[in-house]
Amino acid sequence: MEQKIKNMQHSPSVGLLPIDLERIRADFPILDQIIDGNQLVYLDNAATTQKPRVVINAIIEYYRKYNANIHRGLHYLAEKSTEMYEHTRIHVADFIGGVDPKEVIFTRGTTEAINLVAYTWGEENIKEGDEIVITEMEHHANLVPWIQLAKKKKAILKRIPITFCGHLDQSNINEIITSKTKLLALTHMSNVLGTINPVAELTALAKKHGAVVLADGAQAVPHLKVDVKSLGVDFYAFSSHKMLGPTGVGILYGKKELLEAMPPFNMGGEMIREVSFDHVTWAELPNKFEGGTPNIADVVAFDAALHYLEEIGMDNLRQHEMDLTKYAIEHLSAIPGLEIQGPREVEQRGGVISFTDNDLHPHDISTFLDSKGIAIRAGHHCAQPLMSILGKIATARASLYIYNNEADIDALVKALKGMRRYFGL
Amino acid sequence: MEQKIKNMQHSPSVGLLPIDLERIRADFPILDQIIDGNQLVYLDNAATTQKPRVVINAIIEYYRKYNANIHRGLHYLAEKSTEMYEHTRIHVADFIGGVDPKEVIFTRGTTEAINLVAYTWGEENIKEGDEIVITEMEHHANLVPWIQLAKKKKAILKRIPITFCGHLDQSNINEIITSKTKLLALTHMSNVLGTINPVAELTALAKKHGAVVLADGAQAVPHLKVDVKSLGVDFYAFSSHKMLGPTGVGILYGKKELLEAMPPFNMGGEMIREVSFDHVTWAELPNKFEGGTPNIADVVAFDAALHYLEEIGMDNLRQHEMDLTKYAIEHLSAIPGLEIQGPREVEQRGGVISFTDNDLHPHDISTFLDSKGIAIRAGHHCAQPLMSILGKIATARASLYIYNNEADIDALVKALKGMRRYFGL
Amino acid sequence: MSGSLDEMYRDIILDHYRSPRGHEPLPMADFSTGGHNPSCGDELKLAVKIEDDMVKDIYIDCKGCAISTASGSMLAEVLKGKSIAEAKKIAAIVRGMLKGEDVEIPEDLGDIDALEGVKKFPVRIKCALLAWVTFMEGMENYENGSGEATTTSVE
Amino acid sequence: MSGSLDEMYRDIILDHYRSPRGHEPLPMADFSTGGHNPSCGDELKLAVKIEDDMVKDIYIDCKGCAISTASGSMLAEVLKGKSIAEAKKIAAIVRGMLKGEDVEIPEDLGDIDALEGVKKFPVRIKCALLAWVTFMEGMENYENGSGEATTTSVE
Ligand SMILES: Cc1ncc(COP(=O)(O)O)c(C=O)c1O
Ligand SMILES: Cc1ncc(COP(=O)(O)O)c(C=O)c1O
Repeated sequence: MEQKIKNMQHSPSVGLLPIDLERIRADFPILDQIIDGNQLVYLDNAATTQKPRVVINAIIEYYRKYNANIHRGLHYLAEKSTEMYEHTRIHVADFIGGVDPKEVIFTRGTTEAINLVAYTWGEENIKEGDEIVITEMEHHANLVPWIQLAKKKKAILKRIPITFCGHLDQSNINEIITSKTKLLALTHMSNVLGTINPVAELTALAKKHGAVVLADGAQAVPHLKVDVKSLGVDFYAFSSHKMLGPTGVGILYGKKELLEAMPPFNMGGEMIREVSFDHVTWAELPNKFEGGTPNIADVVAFDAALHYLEEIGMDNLRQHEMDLTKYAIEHLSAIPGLEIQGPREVEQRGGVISFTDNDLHPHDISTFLDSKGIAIRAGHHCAQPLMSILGKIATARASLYIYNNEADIDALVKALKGMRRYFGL
Repeated sequence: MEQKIKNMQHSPSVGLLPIDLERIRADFPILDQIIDGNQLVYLDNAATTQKPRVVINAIIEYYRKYNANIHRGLHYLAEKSTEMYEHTRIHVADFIGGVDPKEVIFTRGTTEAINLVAYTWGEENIKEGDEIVITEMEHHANLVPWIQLAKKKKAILKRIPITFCGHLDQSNINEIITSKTKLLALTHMSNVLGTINPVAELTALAKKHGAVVLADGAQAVPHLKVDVKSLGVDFYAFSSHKMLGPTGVGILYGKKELLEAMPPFNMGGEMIREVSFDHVTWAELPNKFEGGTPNIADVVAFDAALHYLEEIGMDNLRQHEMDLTKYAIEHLSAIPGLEIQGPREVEQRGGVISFTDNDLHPHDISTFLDSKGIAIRAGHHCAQPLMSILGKIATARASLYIYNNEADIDALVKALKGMRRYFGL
Repeated sequence: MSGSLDEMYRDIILDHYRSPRGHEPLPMADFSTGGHNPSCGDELKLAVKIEDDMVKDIYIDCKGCAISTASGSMLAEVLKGKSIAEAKKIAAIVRGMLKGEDVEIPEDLGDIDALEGVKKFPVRIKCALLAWVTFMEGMENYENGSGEATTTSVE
Repeated sequence: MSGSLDEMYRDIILDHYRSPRGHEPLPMADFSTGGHNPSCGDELKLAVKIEDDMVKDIYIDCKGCAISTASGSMLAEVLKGKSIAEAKKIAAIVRGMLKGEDVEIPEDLGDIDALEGVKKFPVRIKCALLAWVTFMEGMENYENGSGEATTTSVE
């Protein structure tokens, strides 16, 4: 640990940043873990991120001082917890560019947020012959709901292909996005290639044809400053657990007019206005989409994660990740037999670095790295169709976040060099 | 606090129990709260319960030592967190009577669990003219999904009425549950009346007619020893947050044959087997119903809640609540102007005590009690149709759990006596 | 709780609650309407007699909590005898005040500023609002010539 | 990780991985079948030549990790020359062993007990299983007279 921090201080690329990486690392208790004699090197951030002490403490504090069910209570704890829960909503609305808090719906995660749209807006608006446009780099969460909806409604699923460099291939875009397009569903940042997609541009095109646009921001909001209004999208989904917050919390942003016109999703308490045995009317936004007791404690604690990110500054975070991604790509590229997926230019990508070895299966890579305390992910990353397009059965993926440093990359690179020797290659 | 514990020790009804109430209370940090100069008296347990230190600590420990995304990871943290997550599933399966862990699906709560069944089993199996039987005492969570499904499918919603004493009125049961019944959806314990319904008996009748049975166990599992197999139900739903566990976790138990035949619900990562752009196959149980990153930390911590309840013993817990409910009903009944809903016999009810004042609105009661540090709930308790049947616009509701003692009841009774004076009645 | 009990249940409020004004039936009303607060179950009936562009008389009956009952009673007391224009202005002011807008309560409105204590109890604000928004909506319908009784809801 | 690296990647495993047996094409196979592990992407082709109720020859090609490749290679080595009955018995034993059942590996199975190290890595067990369950299913189809090639999946 000591050693690593020293390395950091000597590193010009990161040392120039207005962030104090040593202090940041100290905020994450798990990073001190020794696993089988190795210091943990956590490079599986695209799967989920670690939590700073302030987030963990917010959960503790909530349960120790404020826990109650929200919205209907007329007692102190219920008032406090409602206020805290709604405070996070306001904070989220602000964090994604200053939308109306009524447009912020809490879900379990990105997956539920997208399914909510499919089950409500999709169910009512997609008709036979309509076209749904997705991209070839979608995560299953932004793919399977649309495949199934298209099948059910006899709609047509069209896709924007990718180039060899891992960008969206827009050469035939005007044949793909047309007046038949009812929905464009695309990821803001790929969880396999790291590619940052031109969401604003494609949204403008889709809007010209009157389509609705949903962007999957699971990998974008944690790493980029996102302003959903300037993107112009109708729906935007992301997950707390990928941005320092607790598991079990996701966000669906939706434009008010659309949300108001949609039928509700999970039905039960809090989302109704009046119920008789033969007629039900719905509550106003956002309650209409939050039936049942929500994940109150974790929504409350997510506020602390947003604060933490704001304190660092999303621009500083992005700069740090660009520097580190550049460093990583440079050093990984120098390893014989290793192939890196996705764009090379760090301006066009995030810190998700998928790679393969000519001879070794990603699972063996991952198991080997694990024996050195290095956590990466290996597999199809919930993007099976993309794997076949890349011609890979799987990839290994190292993914960065704000607390990673050059020492982490050095450890990865060193281990990968030793790996081929271990397997006798 | 001191004072209260002393009272407890002098109380014969509770003093005889094999539980150490003083120790139990000390396990719940929030109970020490002083609110506006008053010691917190928490009697809103039917809304949500407080959390013992072991549950809070389990969350902390998870985030400090094990946090990772589950199922696909090949590194130490991912293996550990998967193991812990799946361990809770095995524990839940055991807790509800020893079912196959594959039959245990994690959801956000009871509401989502019931909606899952409505969106999947209901969508595929309810046809025009079919009958869905519910009871007049259902929570909106076990009512609105069926009202809407019946409307959509042109099915018929029939209801089992309640008697004046708050029991299900079975006098015409053979006209209500018939060969046309496709689904019987009923609550195991009412969250307004406290009534414990004869689920096994009604399930047997419904099964004779080939119907599927779903029981809402949100208020039952926390307070009674429940064995879903001996109840004979097909589906059973409950929430972690009402039984000492974290918010954001619910359970759907479902019989394997049914779950296997059902289409999936939230679609995305982890719930698929193979995905191509035009075809998707589903993962095996239980993954098929857990698309996306689940609420990992809180599922892991729910295990600690189950352990805690097991250590107390569900029979001891039930005995304590019966004693305390008896004590409460006795003392509340003696207050002039107060009317108590639901059965009188504690063997037939749980510790949910709804009451009204002839002259005061439940909201004024609740606000007044709050000024004395006493947390109860007032309103329709997400059971609007039941309110109209009771002829009430709302009720006040005090609800008990394992950490409540006679001092809590004494404080409630004393405050209620002062209340009428305050309002000049 | 956020405010002290006596801040909300001021003596004036309790007085209106115990002996609500405007309880005399108004058989020849020019319009009658209803209000409803689904989350509380509160229900309110309102009838208004208009003469020479004046609110000649008001009947109000609230099946609700102390706050909504008192608020309705105050409405009956204050608006009776006012011109339609004045009555509408006052209702708008009270609604604004309860919603936390920056409005000033004219001195001559008597008891109404007692409702300000409710603002400290966010969950109860809709109770205080019910009568006022029901009146405003009823009046609007009346002026638009729609004679139908509607139900106004607050949430 | 739950076990040490060398426990899984024993020398025998690495040897089978680097030079897998059963790689010679088998044009006159009596049945051929495929295996698939969707969560890993691993894919396996298997062809078997039967003569006089004996597993005369085996072709196996695995596009997968070291474990699934080595496991398939071991299968080819061990089952070649065995009677159908024996081969089926051995495959069932290996499957049972990997699934944590209480089975004993006969001594004469040579390298196969090297697969036991995989049990300490729960996520990798299905890699080791793939070849064996694919063989079992293929054989069953062959014996039932269904000549069609199927795909066996492990999850
Ligand atoms: C009987 C009953 N059913 C269902 C629910 C809904 O549970 P949840 O809000 O945890 O989804 C509740 C609790 O509010 C309940 O009391
Ligand atoms: C691009 C992308 N979309 C969607 C998801 C799904 O998010 P969650 O599992 O939090 O629902 C993920 C993460 O796994 C992702 O990377």
